[in-house]
Amino acid sequence: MRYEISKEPINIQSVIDKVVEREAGAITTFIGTVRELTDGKKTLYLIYEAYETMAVKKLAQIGKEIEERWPKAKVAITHRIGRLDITDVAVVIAVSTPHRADAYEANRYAIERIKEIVPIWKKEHWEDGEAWVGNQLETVAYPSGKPEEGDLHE
Amino acid sequence: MRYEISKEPINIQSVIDKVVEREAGAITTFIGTVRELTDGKKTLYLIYEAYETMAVKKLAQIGKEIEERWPKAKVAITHRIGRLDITDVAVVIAVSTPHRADAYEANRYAIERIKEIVPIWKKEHWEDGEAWVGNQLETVAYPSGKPEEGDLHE
Amino acid sequence: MNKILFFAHLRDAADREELQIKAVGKTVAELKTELMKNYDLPQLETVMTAINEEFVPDDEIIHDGDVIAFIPSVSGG
Amino acid sequence: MNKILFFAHLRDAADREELQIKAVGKTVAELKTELMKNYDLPQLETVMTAINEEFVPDDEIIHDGDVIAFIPSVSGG
Repeated sequence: MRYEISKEPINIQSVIDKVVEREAGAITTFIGTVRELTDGKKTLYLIYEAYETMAVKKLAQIGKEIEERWPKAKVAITHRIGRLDITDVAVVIAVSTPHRADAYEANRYAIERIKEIVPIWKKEHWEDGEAWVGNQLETVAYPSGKPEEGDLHE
Repeated sequence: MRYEISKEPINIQSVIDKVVEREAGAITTFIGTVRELTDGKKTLYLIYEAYETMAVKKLAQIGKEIEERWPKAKVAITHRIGRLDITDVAVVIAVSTPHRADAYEANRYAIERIKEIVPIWKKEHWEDGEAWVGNQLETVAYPSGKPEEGDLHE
Repeated sequence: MNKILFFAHLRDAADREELQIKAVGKTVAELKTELMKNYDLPQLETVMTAINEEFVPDDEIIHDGDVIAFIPSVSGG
Repeated sequence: MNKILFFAHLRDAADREELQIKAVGKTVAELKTELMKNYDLPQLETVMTAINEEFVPDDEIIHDGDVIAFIPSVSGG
């Protein structure tokens, strides 16, 4: 199970362990944590929810895309859902490759794709309210019915 | 102690813990592991040695360079020395930043700089011999007496 | 019959997680129009849609038993 | 007096980790030439040098008590 949605805190080492390979010289991880301030506004906590079965499929698809683009790459991703407090770990992406440049690039690719195609949503809770994050006016059109690779956002 | 040379196996989580920040939304790690094959040749194990006191200073210098280039970045690096077997962890670099693009770039900068300025050497042991890795003919001249930032190698 | 799934702010707006309706033979676009007419939903035209957990374009035809999920802008990571 | 440190293949070649010699007033380049004459060492001209744990150029003058380390191509990471 290299792709998981978890209701429990993520054990980072166990995600890393899934990509250890005798042929790998480099492992990169990306750890997404809950940040206190976004655009100057103070977050109290977040709620993540997922369309769980589809989310696992889409994480696995991202892993497959990476293993096709970066031969010998090995990928594991766990995303947490439920309530997360400041500094809690929301997502861990581990990528191993024989050479380090690939490990950085492939890992970066994974987080960008997660933000495009994996059905997970977060609701921010502030002192004075709460809201689902994202483009709720849905003003970005996806003519093909799905996000394209070019639709990368920071 | 965010910069360490260790004779014991590295606890990855403890390196990550040093860079957790309420203002950080992203933590990247680079984990350098001992690869079995290099240029088709089978490694049995490696010995790393360091000029320990200077190595710690140079790791701290790299951290300072990063914190100047990427404001609000926080860095921790541990490099292991002694005998390492295949898949053992030689180095862990953890970088936290408010935004993820910086966390990847700053982390990559750290490993490239380690390979330039930190006095650590590895000796490869194969079935049929052993050798210190690197440019032992010392054919690369450093006119300023030290490596320049442009001298990046894969 | 078809199961329709709502998530995030769409679920809040629809005030339900799912719905059973007969959508067989319709396109996704036609289903969206119908749902907006019958429920207090925000604009669905540009919301992504998945059938049986795969993204589909708006002209996809719905078959019996298909599970249709509306996927608002995702915000994982 | 000055302490000279050797590492990696330089230590293997010199067959010792360190050396105490008087190098006060010499430049690093002069010290290198002298060491290559007196010990069975590989080319040192292009080897990096640190004095008191900071890299220095070859024209740096050595002071009393300075610790001079020759730093072969590093291979950490």
